[in-house]
Amino acid sequence: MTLKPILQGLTFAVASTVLSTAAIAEDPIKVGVLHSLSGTMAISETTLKDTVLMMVEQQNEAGGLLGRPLEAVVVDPASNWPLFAEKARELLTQEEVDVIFGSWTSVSRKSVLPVLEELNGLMFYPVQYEGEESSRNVFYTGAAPNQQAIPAVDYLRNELGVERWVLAGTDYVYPRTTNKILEAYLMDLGVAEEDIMINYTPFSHSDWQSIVSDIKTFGSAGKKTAVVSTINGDANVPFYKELGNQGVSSGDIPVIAFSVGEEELSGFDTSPLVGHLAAWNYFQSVDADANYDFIDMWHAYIGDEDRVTNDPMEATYIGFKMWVQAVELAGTTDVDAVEQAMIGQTVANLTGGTAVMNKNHHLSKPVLIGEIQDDGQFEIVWQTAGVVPGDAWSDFLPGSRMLLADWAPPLKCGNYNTETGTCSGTVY
Amino acid sequence: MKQALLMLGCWLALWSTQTMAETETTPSYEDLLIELTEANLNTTQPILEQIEATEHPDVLVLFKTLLDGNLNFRKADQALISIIDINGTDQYTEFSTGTAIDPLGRRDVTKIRVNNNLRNYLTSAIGRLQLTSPNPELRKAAVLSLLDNLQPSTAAELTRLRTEEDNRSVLASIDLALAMYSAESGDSTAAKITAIDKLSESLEPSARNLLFSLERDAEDPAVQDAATEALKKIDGKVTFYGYVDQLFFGLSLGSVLLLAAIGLAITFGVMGVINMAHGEMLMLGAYTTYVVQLLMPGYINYSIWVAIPAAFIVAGLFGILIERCVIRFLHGRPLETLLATFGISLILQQLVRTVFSPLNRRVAAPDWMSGSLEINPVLSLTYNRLTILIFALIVFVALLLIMKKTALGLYVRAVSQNRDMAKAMGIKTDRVDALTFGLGSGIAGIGGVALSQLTNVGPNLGQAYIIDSFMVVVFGGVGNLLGTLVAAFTLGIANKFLEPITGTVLASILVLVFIILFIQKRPKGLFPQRGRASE
Amino acid sequence: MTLWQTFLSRRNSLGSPVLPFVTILLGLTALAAVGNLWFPPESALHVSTYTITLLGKYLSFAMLALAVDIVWGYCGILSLGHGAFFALGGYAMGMYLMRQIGSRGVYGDPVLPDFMVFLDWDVLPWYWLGMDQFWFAMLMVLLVPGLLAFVFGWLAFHSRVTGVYLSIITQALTYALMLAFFRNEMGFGGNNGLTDFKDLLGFSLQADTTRVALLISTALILAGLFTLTHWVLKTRFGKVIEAIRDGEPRVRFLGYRTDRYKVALFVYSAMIAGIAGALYVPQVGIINPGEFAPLNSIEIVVWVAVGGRGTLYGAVIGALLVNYAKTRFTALMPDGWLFMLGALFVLVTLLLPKGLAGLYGQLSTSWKRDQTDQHPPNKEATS
Amino acid sequence: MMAKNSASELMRRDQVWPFLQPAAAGINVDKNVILYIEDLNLSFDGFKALNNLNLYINDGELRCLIGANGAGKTTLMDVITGKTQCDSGTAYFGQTINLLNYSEADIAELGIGRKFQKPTVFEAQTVFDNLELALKSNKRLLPTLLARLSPSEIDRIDDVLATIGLTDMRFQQAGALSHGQKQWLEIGMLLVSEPRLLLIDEPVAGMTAEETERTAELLTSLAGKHTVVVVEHDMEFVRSIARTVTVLHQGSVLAEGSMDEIQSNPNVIQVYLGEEA
Repeated sequence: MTLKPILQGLTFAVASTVLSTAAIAEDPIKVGVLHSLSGTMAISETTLKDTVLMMVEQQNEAGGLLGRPLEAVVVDPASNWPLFAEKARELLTQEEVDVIFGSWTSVSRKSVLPVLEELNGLMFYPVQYEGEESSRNVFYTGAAPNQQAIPAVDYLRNELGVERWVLAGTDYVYPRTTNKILEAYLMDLGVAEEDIMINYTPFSHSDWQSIVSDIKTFGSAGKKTAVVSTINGDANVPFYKELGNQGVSSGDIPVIAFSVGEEELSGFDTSPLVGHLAAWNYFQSVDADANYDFIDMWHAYIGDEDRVTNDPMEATYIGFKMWVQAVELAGTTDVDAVEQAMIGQTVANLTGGTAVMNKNHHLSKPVLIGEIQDDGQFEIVWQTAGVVPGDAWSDFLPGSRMLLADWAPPLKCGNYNTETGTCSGTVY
Repeated sequence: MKQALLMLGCWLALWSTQTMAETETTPSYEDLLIELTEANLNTTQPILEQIEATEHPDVLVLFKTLLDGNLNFRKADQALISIIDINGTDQYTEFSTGTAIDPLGRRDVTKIRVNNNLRNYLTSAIGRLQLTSPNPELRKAAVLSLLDNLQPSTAAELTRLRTEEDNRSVLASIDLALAMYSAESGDSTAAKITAIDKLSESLEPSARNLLFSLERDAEDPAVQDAATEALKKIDGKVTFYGYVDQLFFGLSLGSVLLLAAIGLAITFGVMGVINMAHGEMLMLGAYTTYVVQLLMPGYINYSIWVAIPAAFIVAGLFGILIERCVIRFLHGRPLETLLATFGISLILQQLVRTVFSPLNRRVAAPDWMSGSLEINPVLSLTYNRLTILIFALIVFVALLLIMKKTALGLYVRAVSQNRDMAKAMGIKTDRVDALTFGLGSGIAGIGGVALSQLTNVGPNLGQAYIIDSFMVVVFGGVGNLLGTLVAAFTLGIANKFLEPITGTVLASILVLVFIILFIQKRPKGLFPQRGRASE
Repeated sequence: MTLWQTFLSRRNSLGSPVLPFVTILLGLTALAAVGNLWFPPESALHVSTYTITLLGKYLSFAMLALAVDIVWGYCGILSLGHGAFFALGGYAMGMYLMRQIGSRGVYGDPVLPDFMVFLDWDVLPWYWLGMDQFWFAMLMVLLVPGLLAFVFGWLAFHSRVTGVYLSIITQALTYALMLAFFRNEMGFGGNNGLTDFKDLLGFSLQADTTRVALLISTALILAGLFTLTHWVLKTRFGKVIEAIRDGEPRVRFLGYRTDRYKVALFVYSAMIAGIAGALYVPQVGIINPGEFAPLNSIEIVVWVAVGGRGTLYGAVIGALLVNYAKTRFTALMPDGWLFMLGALFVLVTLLLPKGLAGLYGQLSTSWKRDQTDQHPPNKEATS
Repeated sequence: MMAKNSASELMRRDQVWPFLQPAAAGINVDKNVILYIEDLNLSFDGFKALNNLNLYINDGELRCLIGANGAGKTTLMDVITGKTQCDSGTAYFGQTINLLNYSEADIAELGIGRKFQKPTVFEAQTVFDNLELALKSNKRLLPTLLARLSPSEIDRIDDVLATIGLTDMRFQQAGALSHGQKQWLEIGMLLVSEPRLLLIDEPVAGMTAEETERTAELLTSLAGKHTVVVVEHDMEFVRSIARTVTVLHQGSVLAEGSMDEIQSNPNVIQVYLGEEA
């Protein structure tokens, strides 16, 4: 690695600014990009901004859409949640974009949601999340808990014989929900309460000594123990570093993470972590031609051979492709038409299969389990036989067991209560 | 002695593959290699076991290559290829012949994958194959790996080995294994109880687990009682070591706080500049570490020694630049420095984001900083934390010496106490200001080097520590270096002792509330500057 | 004498800035309202709803800046924790709005907000009781920040914590609150905070009329608070406050219990911040613990500094200007706006120590001097 | 401020609880002594600023305190006005009021006014405002908020303005005044607050000879109705106003008497005047 990518970064930053503001001829279709470029989430979201810009560029090279060029409009919500709502409104009313690709954290999505529903916008949300939501105006191309957490636990139980569980997460809604679902799931499977340890830490937690030591103690009770980690973002690096230093090897206590991908791993030396796991719908190491093409395209676009790809990028890719197909099918960018056209769209995913958009606005995707390698990549050690349809409302939570999302006619409801037969909650 | 262990190893290996060898004709080593390329993760282990049984001379190398994840095969002809990364370039070697070949495309080779189960198997197989090694550590590890699966035959073997072993540490682990065996399946109650007594001396988790199961399941109540007794004894020790552990964690957190805050103790404490860009000085130090590593690939173990002075210089120069360009115009307006330095911190963050990208950068740890110093099975101190603790103290002492013993230190103290007087005495206050700020920033840069070993090296690194740094300096007493030291360790230890009781978040909140209340009681911190002049 | 009579008697001394300020503020707000509601979107005079919500947000921030300026500009108390009072006011309003959702939530529970259903809570925590009443929630908007400011201020000012020590512990205060509100167990929605509001006093928050009404209310309240604050600072109380800024020990030797004055002012300022928060929440649609972040509080101080502390209108102008710049920059140059913002802060501190208001002051005095130089009245007598 | 009183003190039946006593219940000067300073001790980091200091000031007296730098003059004033807590000793204002139990504001309200060594006026406010702030009035929160100047108060301020010669500058910012004028303004602030006891620290530093003379006149005229304690280095000035002079040295009283007595006191000559003589 040299200084070249850094220089390219500089020029790119300038170029993208110009690109986003310069008007392209003949009434372009506008694509809003709502990802934080500064603040705490910039670390994750900038890559997705670049991915969308790359897809837009590629689509324009292929002749645009409906005979019109695409134009990306980039704004910076700066990791500030109320700003997400404001910027979404700006994109929809001032810039009049036809679609938005954006958000990473749940709270940013929740913040944008009322604006989307009020202004009837369309957003693609590319990150794995806690579920318990299905909005008419949002397509969720990341994993729902049943596409990540549940298969991961099954893998640990069946393949590694894990009997004792540490559910460690950052204290916010995604880990809370996932852990609730997992707890219910494990209890159903007959795991005793004392064999489950739940631990929450604040955002950006950096001192993991005590917790890792607790995990070690918990794991030395004679039963095979695993950690299911929903630790978020930048707390992971110190967590993994501490694991490595305290000698928690994957052989003793494997850690399976739902928020750690290639990009997070590229921030540190993974050699002490070889064998720890992650569950995603995509890994860069997938051996498939579509994947290799995508990686080549990405490297060519970003100008840096060392940049990795990850699951939310694949989700963005799938979402973008589907949106293009849906617009072509509908013959318009009108949100209502596109929304209906989206349902049932299929796109070849990067893992060699096909992604399908379901009636609940969630995708059917395969689930992959990978082990961390010393080069910061994942080795795929297990994957589901077919695709798993994303479940908007978890079957393991008492409050949402009876809820169903179905945006196709005749139901057209995001949370249909199958017991009372009503479409409860928000109806705008 | 070594031969004996080797025999044990081979015997174990044979024992595990016995069932297969009986029924089938043994395939050749080469056939097995082909089979290996066709296997999936679930069918790999039996093949590996067969390979181990062939006792082919290449098995050890094969297993090591496989364990390191470097074993691939060419899709065209299923020939095994090892791909080894040497200083950033992949070197392709045909495994069977050992000859180097031209690099192949990503799509032409497939990696032979291993998972945790296979990795466990490979590690133990390599251990068995390596039992000839004179390394007593390996012998000890072999014995310890037997603890969870003690058979009468194993016990007999171990008893025999015991007579030949001369290493005390290995001997102790054999004794432990034997004690565990007789505690579980001894001839008499008395023998069992004697063995349990022996176990009560051990902190090994396996021994403790055995005692748990004895306490619960043993038929003889006397044995149960003995197990309870022994557990009590062990628990007492475990609790004690738990406290030692917590103390160490606290000291370690304290040392991190100290490193983060000590630069601020100069710029804020001595100069009175509310330096919101202090966190970014830490960040610059961390990024300097990263760049130094980039510039000297392959010398990770030494780069850190280059990084420390480099970080000091880089952050120090930035500090001097900031002082010369901005802060010197704001003398006597401490609160305005807050605004200006806040602006600077935004600029520096975005600068790093533009130049290095917003992604975290990978800073490798030198080998000598990874791993831990194992004092006993329940207490081990990680080397990186130990190093940082010692490092923090060295930096502190060095800074103290600079402030107390050098001319610069004297000038700094003179200027901070009475600027006009110092000026009148011919001290170049301008230069002293710049140097002081540079010193504080440079020290922060050194702190950043240490932080790069613990946490994310990214644009937000500084923000994560700025608040803590201010708390430490204010709690200790502005302008007092010793106060900063005491405050950092007090807060670190308090945090770590609260954490198990209240949880992480509440512990932080309680510490903050404590600081707020403490400042009410002593409005000038732990070590206030006293006298009429300070009013 | 009643307060009102005093107020009236002081009307003459209200001085110049109030009337122009209130006129311009209310005039512009009225224009925006008319532009939004009466002119169709095609019209050149149309003001978009986006602009309306943006203006509403700016004005809430302006009110917050006013609150900080009152304590910092007039009394020298540099609070780096005013975001806490703002957020507490916001949470009180947010709780009211949450309770208004009723059974329209995702899970359809008539009483419990969604996040509680989801955390398996059975009953509403006691501190949520009564928040479904508008008057009670509004009382809390004032009382909660006020009470916190009172307790904190009483402790801090009574023990004479001043200067940077005070600034840092206010920062600790807001930081501790942030950590606390991030905790899901606290019952304030954790990281997600409170969102998905439906209506306020029965009016849908999605309706343009409601938004305009909120903007107008914000403008009116800001104008009112501006006038009230201006009056307060003109009374002898205000003179004592300014005297405390310039020499607190001296004021004590004059027989004033300065700690009580500071506590009173701090509480007043915290309440204004609380009101600002309460107005902010329905206009942006979300309140979450991020508002407690210490950096936010520092930013407020920066607005005041940019506008010019010690002048009420300066604080307001600073808040409007910096936030407008942020909005423009984040859209125009998403990758580089922090450079601009950072540079702005540095330059303002270096070149305009008294902020923009100070610049105006300098210009106008130099202009006046030019005028007087031409007609020197009694030059001999004064020298 | 009651921290020193233990619980048993609170239970004593022979006295009213201190916090129930009206603060300014009037100063008992039956013995014609307004200020009793007894056995006062105070040390900063080992340096004894006050060392068993005993001092009595009569009601209506004009007393000058002199002493070398570090003799404890300003520290004594700090203790009397509540700025500094002493280590041991008592300071009674009249017969009944132990000043050590009160805060600065309480002490000011009791009727002790102070002028500082360095003139400290409120520079951002006008001369008039400075005087208004100092006015003897109810200084609680709400009354201050609603306060309006009564005609008699305005007259009072005007009188004082005339006395200190700043009538023309009443609406000028205090920061724009000359050093001497600031001294005067501060004296004026003392006057409008109508204290029983005035503690004046170096009133003529930085004044012209003419101004000094006027100050001397003013202070002499104040004595009688008020009690005045002046700390001054300017021996000429002290000689011109003093009836009784107290010499402080290393935190305790070295000598006391008329100027002539002091000047002939061998101890004083040795440690203080000796240097000049």
